[in-house]
Amino acid sequence: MLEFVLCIIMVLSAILALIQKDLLKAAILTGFSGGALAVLFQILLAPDVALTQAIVGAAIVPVFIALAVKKTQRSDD
Amino acid sequence: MKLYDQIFDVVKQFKKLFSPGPVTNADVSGSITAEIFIIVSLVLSAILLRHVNVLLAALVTLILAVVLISNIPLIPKFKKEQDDSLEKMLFYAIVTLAIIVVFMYWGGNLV
Amino acid sequence: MNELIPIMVIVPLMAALLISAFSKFNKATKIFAFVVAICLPIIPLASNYGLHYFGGYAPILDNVTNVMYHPAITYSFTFLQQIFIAIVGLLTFLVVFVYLTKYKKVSGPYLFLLFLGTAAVTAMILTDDIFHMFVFFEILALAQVGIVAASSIDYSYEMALKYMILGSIGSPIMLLGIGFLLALTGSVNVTDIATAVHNGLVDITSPVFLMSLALIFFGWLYASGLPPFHTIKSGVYSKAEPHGAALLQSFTVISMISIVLIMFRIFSTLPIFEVLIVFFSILAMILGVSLALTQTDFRRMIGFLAVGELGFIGLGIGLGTTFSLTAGLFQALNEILITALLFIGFGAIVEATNEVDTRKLGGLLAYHPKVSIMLLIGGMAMAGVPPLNGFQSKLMLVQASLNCGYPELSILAIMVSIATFVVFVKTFYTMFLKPKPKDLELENKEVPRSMIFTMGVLLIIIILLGIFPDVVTTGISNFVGGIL
Amino acid sequence: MAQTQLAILMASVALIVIGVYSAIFIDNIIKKIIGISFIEEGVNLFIVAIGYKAGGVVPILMPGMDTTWFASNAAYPLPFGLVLTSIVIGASTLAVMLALVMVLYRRYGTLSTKVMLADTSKQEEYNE
Repeated sequence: MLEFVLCIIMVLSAILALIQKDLLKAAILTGFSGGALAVLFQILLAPDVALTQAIVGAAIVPVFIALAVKKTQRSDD
Repeated sequence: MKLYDQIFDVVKQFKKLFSPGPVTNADVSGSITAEIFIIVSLVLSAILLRHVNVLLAALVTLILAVVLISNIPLIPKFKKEQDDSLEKMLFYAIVTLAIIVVFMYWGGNLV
Repeated sequence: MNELIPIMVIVPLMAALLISAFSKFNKATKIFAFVVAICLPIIPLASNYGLHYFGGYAPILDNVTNVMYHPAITYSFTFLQQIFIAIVGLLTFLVVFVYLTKYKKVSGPYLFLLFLGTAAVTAMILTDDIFHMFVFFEILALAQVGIVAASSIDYSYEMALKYMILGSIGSPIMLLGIGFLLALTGSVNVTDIATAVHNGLVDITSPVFLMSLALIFFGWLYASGLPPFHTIKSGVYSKAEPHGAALLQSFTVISMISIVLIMFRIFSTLPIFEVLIVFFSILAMILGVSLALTQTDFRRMIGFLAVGELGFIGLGIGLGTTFSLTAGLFQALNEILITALLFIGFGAIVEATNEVDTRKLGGLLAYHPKVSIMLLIGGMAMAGVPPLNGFQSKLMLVQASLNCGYPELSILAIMVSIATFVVFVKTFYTMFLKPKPKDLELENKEVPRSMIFTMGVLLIIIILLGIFPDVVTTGISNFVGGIL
Repeated sequence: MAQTQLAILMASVALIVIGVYSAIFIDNIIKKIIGISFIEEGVNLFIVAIGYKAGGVVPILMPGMDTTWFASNAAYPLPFGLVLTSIVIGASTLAVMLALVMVLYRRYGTLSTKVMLADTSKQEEYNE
C-alpha cells in the first residue's frame, strides 16, 4: 500500500515542481520527489541505493537548485 | 515559365542566406552545389526502397523528385531548420526518439 | 605483460588527478604532463594482446549448460584496440604539446580535462562490459563539455550548456536500453549477452529486445553526433580551441565505434539493426556535407564535414560483411587523423589572422605557405584523392557496397566524396588563392612552430597509411573475423 | 505482488514522460533542467525495479543465514550497483548544468531559454 502512495507523491510533486511560479518552491518540491524515491528504493529491497538517493535526491540536488536560484532570479516569468 | 522563374529566383534567395555580410560568388556556387547535391542524393537514396518493393520505389522516387524540384530553393529551408537554437535541437531529438521507438515497437519484426 | 592493459586507463586518469592537484607548480606540471603524454602512445604498442579481469575473477564455466560466465569487468585488448589507443594517445601527446608551447602558464583544470577524456575513451574501447562503457561515456561527456567551456571563443558556454542538456536526455535513454538488456539476460557483460542471444536464450522478436535496441541506438546517435545531433556536434567542434577540437573529434569517433561494435555483437541477428544504421548514416552524409557547403565560418565547416564523414563509418558497419566492417573501421582511423590535421591547421590560421569568416580572408598562400600546402593535402585525403589514406578506405567502402548488391550506396558515397572535394576547393580558393581583401590586416604573425610540427607528424602518418594500408587492414580484418 | 511492480513501472514511465514534456515545452531554463533530471530518476527507478523480487529479502548475507535459501530469496543486486553509479553521475551533471546557467545569467539577465540559448551563428559570423 505504501508504495502506491509513494508513487503518487513522487509523480505529483514532480508535476507540481514544474508548474510552480516560484523557483524556490520548485526546488523544495524536487526534494520531496527525491525523498519519496529514496523510500521507494528501500521498499524495493535496495537499502544502499536508498541511502545514496536520500542524500543526493533529497538534500544535495535541492540545495544546488536553491543556490542557483539565489544566484539568478527567484520568479519565473 | 513559372518553374523557370523559380530557378532564376534561387540566386536572389541565397543572398538572404548570407544576409549580414557580403555575398561572394564562391558562396553562391557552393549553395547551388548543395542544392543539386541534396536533390540528387535524396532521390538516389529513395531508389534503395527497391529492395522492399520495386513499384513502391518507382512511385516514391518520382513523387520525391517532383516535390523536391518544385520546392527549390531547399537549402535556406534546410538551414533554417538546423540552426543552433536549443529548442529546435531538442524538438528534433525527441521527434527522432519517438519515431525510432514507435517504428521499432510495431515494425521491428517486419524487415 | 597483461598488467599493462589496465595501466592504459590508469596512467591518464592518475595524471589528470595529479596535474589538477599540483597545478601550482608550473614548471613541474609542464614536465610531468609532457612525460605522461609521451608514455600514452608507447604503452599500447609495448603491451601484449589478451584479456584482463578486474579483481582477478576469472570466467566461470557452467558445467550443466557449458556456457562461460564473466563475473568480472573484463578488458579485452586486441589489434583494433591497440591501434586506436595508440592513435588517440599520439593525438593527446600532440595536443598537449601544442597546448604547453602555446601558453606560458598552464591551466591545471584544462590538462585535467584532456587527460580525463583520453582515459575515458581508452576505457570505452577496451571494455567488454556495457555498463562500464556507459559510466565512462558519461565521464567523457563531462570532459567534452569542460573542454568546450574552457575555450575563450564567444558563445562557448552556450554551446556547452546546449550539449549538456541534449546529453542529459540522450544518456538516460541509453541507460534505459541497458536496463532492458539487463532485465532480459541478467548480465551486463557483452560476451555473456551475445552468447545468450545467439544461443536462443533470448527471444529476439520480443518487444523488450527491440526496445533495448531502439533506446541504445538513440544513445549512440547522441554519442556519435549523427542526425539529429549533427548541429550540436559541429557546433561543439567550432566552439572549442582548435587543438581541443582535434581531440574532441577523436573522442567522438572512438566512442562511436566502441558503442557500435558492442551493439553489433548483440543485435546483429536482427535485420532491422543494419537498416537503421544505414539510414542514419545516409542522412548524416547528406546533411553534413550539404550544410558544410553553405557555411562561411570555416571551423563550423570542418565540424559539419567531420559529421558527414562519420556517415561513411556507419555505412561500413551497417553493411555487415567482414570486408565492409574492415573498411568502416579503417575509415574511422583515417578520419581521426585527417580531421585532427584539418582542425589544427585551420586553428593555426585563426591564430595568425584572428578571423574565422572565409569572406574576410584571402591571399594567405603567400603568408603561410607551409600551412596551406599541408591543409591542401589534408583536404585531399578527406575527399579521397588517390595516394592518401582516405582514398584507400573509401575505395574499400565502395567495393564493399557493390559486393553487397547496393550500387546506389556506392554512387552516393562517391557523390559525397566529390561534394567534400568541392567544399575544399571552395574554401581553399577563398582563403588562400583569392586576392587579399584590402581591409584584412596581417601583422606578419608567425604560425607557432609546434602546430607545424604536429601537422607534419599527422601528414606523414596519413601518407604512410595511404601507401601501405595493409599494415592496418590485415589486423582489423582479423579482428572483424573474430566478432562476426 | 505483481501490482507493486506494475505501479513502479507506471511511475517510472510517468517520470520519463514528464521529463520529455518539460524538455520541449518549458521555457525557464532552471525548470527545464529540473524536468530533465526527472528522466534520470525514472530510469533509475526502472532499473531498481528489475532487481526487485516480490517477497524477497535484502541482498545482504547475514551470519547464520542458509546460503541456498538466501540465493533463492534475495533480490538481484547487480542493478542496484548500477543505479548507485547512475545517481551520482546524474547529480554531478545537474551541478555542472546549473553552474553554466549561473554564468550565463550574468550575461543575459534572464532565465528564458529562447533568449539564452538561441541561434548564435548569425551574430558571430559578421560582427562589425
